[in-house]
Amino acid sequence: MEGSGPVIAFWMLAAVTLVAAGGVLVSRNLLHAVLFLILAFIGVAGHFVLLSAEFLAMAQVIIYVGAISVLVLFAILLTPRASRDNGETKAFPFGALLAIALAAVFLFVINDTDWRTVSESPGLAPEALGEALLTTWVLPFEIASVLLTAALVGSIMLARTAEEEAEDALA
Amino acid sequence: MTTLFLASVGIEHFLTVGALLFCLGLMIALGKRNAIGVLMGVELMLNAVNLTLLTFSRFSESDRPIAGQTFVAFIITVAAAEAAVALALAMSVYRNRETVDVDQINLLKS
Amino acid sequence: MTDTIKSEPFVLNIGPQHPSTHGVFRIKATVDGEKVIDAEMVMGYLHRSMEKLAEERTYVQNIPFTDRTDYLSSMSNNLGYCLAVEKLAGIDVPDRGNAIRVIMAEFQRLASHCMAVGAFTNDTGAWQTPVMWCFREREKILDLFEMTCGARLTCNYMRIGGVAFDLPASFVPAARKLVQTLPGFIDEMESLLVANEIFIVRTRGVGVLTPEMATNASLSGPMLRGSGIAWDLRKADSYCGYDKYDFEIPIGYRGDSYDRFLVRLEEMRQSVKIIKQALDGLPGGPHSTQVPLALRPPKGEAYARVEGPRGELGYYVVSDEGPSPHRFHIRPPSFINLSALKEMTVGGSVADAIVVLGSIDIVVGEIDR
Amino acid sequence: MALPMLATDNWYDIRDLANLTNPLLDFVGDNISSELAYILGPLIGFIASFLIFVLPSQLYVGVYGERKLIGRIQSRLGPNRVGPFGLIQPIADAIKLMQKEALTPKLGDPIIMNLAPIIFVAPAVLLFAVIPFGPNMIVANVNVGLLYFLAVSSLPVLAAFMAGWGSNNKYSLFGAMRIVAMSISYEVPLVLALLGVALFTDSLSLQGMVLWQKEWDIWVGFLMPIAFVIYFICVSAELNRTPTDIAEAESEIVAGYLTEYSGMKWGLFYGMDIGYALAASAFAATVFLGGWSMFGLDKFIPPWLLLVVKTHLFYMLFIWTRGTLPRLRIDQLMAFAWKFMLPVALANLLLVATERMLWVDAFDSKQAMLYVFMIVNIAAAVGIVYVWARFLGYDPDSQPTKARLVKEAGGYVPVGREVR
Amino acid sequence: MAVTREWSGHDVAAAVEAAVPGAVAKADAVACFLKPEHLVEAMQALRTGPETDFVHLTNLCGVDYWDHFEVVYHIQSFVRNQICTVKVECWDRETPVVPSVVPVWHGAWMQECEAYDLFGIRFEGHPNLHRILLWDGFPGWPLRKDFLSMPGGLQPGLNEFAGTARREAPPVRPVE
Repeated sequence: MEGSGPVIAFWMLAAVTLVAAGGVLVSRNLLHAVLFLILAFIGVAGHFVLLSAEFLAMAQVIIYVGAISVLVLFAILLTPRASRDNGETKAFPFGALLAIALAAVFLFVINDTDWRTVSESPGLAPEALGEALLTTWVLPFEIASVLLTAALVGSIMLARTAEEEAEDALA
Repeated sequence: MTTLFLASVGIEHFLTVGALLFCLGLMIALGKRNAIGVLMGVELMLNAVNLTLLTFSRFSESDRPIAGQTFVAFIITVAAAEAAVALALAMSVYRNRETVDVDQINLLKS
Repeated sequence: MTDTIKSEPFVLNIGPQHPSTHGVFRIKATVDGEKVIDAEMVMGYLHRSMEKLAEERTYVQNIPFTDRTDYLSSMSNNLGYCLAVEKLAGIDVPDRGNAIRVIMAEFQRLASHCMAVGAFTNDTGAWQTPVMWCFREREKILDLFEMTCGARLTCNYMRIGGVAFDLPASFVPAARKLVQTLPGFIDEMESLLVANEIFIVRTRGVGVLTPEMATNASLSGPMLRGSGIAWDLRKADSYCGYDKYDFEIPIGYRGDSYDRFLVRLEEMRQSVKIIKQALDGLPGGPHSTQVPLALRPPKGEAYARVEGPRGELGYYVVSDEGPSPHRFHIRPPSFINLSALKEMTVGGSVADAIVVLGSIDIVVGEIDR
Repeated sequence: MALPMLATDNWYDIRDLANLTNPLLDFVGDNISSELAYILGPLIGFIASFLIFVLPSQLYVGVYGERKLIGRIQSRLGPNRVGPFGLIQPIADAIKLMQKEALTPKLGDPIIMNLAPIIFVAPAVLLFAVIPFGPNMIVANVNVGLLYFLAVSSLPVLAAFMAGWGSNNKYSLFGAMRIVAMSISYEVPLVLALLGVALFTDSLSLQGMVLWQKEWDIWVGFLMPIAFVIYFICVSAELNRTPTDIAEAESEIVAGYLTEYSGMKWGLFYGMDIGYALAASAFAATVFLGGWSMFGLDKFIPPWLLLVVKTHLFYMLFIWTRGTLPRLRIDQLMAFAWKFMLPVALANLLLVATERMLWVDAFDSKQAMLYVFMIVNIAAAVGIVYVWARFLGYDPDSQPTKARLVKEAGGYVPVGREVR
Repeated sequence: MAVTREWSGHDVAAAVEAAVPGAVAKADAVACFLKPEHLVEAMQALRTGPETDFVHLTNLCGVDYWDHFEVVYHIQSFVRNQICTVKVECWDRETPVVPSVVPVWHGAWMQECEAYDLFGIRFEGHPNLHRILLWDGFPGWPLRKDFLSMPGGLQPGLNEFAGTARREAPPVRPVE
């Protein structure tokens, strides 16, 4: 990927994404963490645009920013103030060590491997994705839709209180 | 890496961002006390994986580059379902245990 | 499994300064999410100790005080107080005085219901349009008041033994012209709101009062009639010669906020009907009997009430043969209509509580006196 | 996609302002290094679109027009003091707002609270990037313009939530909770309605949709009336306009998430509310009302003027509903979205998909068939809505609209025993 | 001409005596005076009796007659279109106590609070008796005739309540 535009964009997006992810890690207020998370999501969506996957970038914004993080915000609102602390467990140092070791391995592999790359974008239009989803990958597509329905019903059942169940049983 | 690292962006750069994002997510997921915080870490990890998949789809030599994008679409779908279920679980746990602290959710411990 | 815990209940102060409390009135609502689980009224921000002040002033000097209790229906307040003192002192009012009193009281009812309907629809969220329309019509009525007694809001027009001045010559034609146009306005309001689907779902079944509840809670006026109880003091205890006029009592079906709204709209029609008859049969003669300025009624007590716009407006006056009342008590309809507020709001949402409060049609000056 | 150009593409042809800006951009591209062009390009586009569309309409047709029109609806005059016909009133308001003190509650979250108006403003401007104002007048001709619009329009919800949270006020929190709950619900039927449009016009780009409507001489709004109405309802819910303005319901929760805001911070929210409404109107004009095309009329009238006029006509609908309708309760709004609009949107999608298949395969893309479909769809819209409303138990004539009348005073009168 | 029938005190007394013997203290042309100990019982009888049927408590207020308080109840019937006046006397000026009629009419709830607020009459059995118009800690009972001549020379007006005089020696403590 040549040219100064994409390069500048990449560095800015990378900085935003990683700083935001770090913000999720360090912020003690759970709500601030969610706002950082949203920023990280938007940064990742920007990367998707750079990788010429506009459709997925938009889907990322709609689903992650518009739905999932809003859902998280809602869950935070419904739990009381006492459990809005975003502190670390006792196991945090071990987790951090593991993650840093993993990062070292990743970086080594990334830099050591000789990737066989193409220089120009394959130029995938949204139509191609749709066609792939409904021809080659139609079985996973259907399974995913079933999964979504099951998750919807399941989460409604999980989040309902006994009181509401009793009301529904009466109705 | 023929050109200067800063002046041109290639597969390595995107992979590096993905890897770092994954590790940050892992750190959050392993280290946070709040169940919702853990969920945020998992979401970040999924995003990192998405980024990596799209990078390969864009840069790798392949006869079917669309496969990477298809995978990402599925992951986004599954992540949405996972987030909904996880948050419903957190709510349910909170209702019954009055806490979402993963250290204190130890029902299986006698 | 422990008991299920819902989200934290917290206290929401609706008022004292709130767009929908119609003055400085406060509801301390304990809410669980959007659901109201407890409601406590806090009032007295506008308390002016009128009952105490009235014990130091003569009977005639007390008339302006009654203007300022329910500042949206001062004519009715004047009328109720004058009736009480007349009952106490045994004074008769000439026919023309009675007819003028009826015309004024009914115009005041129209003006007050204009405000009630407009403010109620504003509480349901119809952003100011019905209010403005109602204001437009109310202004015309207040113009008539200004023409008669020089004041628009605090009229101070009724006197013990009649009214303060005779009607000006231009009043009757102007009133006739207004009465011709008012039914059209009421139709307009109806077409805007009555069949409006959103308005119906917002008010139907909200704040339901059974007839038993309404009776038990001492409610009166449109609140009582909305619950299906046919009780109108103009019919039941026809003061001021109300039995001469042909009108009907509108009553509701189920006692919800929508019924109260319908009752108010229909009462406006009936008021127009009464005014038409009163204007047609306006008798001649004096408008007032001569009453000594320093009135000293005989020892005793009197309780007189009129059907004010908000309900039964009673005045209880005790005389000890002095120049001022020994005890002067107002039975304020909006104060007592609030008795059922808790029953109506608990269990509904915050939005419903606002609608219920709007349907009660409180005037804080009257609650706190 | 090759764009059909206008008769001339001379720079002085004001029917397409792109003719004017393109030579300028070419000049910039030739003489200035490409790094600077990346910065200058968006800047020029931003300023141009702001001057052409956002600023004038926002101030003079958005604020002034709304206040004037709603004044007429409420039988009053509206602004008439500042300048001729009160035309300078919006500027006077802005000056007044800037002079006011911007308060921050002591116990609030100052960072979040002050950040919220800024985050609220950005998407409103970004939304106009994909709206085509003419054959060449489009800031970013993204091939997923529809998705872009949906994605960006989901951002202000977050800003509203931040505003409500940062204020540390119970009314604000109520407003935040309501707007978050509502935006999730109303996104679903909205997307389903727009899916039908994308299906029929075979495009996810807004320019593509306009060109389709121009090619077949039909407006999608008439072809899919259900989608049009659902779009209007959903978008008015997301924009917090009456009858669905529960997030800042004035009579219930004072001003919702705006309760604690003052001065220009509040002014940004207020102004950008109108900005979003205008963006949504421009989107509706583009997708449903033919955009800059007008049955060949766009050869003579500047296309961008057509779009602006259509936008403001659609925006008038928002003002009209705001001036006339009461507000719904939140549970009723939710029930309406899930129980009524979602099934109707699904039925519409099924219908449209079937027609699209028939149109291409059986009728070989005949234009006349589109008009047949239009009539069928309008009939079907009435039918579907009627049947589904009846199924849900809605009976418009069952409600009494007049109080009962009795002649004599007495006790309780059971229903049906009144004397007329 | 429909006019509400106003029962004289003697009629009410007869009706009460028939239902609850010994509940009437005295009766005059206007009102029937009930004994406080039988008040709730007698009111219940007036409310439910087929002849009386006084289902609606219209008005409740206190009156200060210098040496004693009276609580006045105006109760009416919708179906029979009649109204009557019932009173209770209370001779204890220091701690006046009257039984509450909230069990009979819910509408007495706020009116009794108001009478307590302004006269200091305590209503025994009221679920939540509190000062409804004035604030808690307001010195004295303003509608009493001797409110202005209270020990300590208390005069009406804001200065008196907000100043230092009240803090040093509050003239009359509220009952609660």
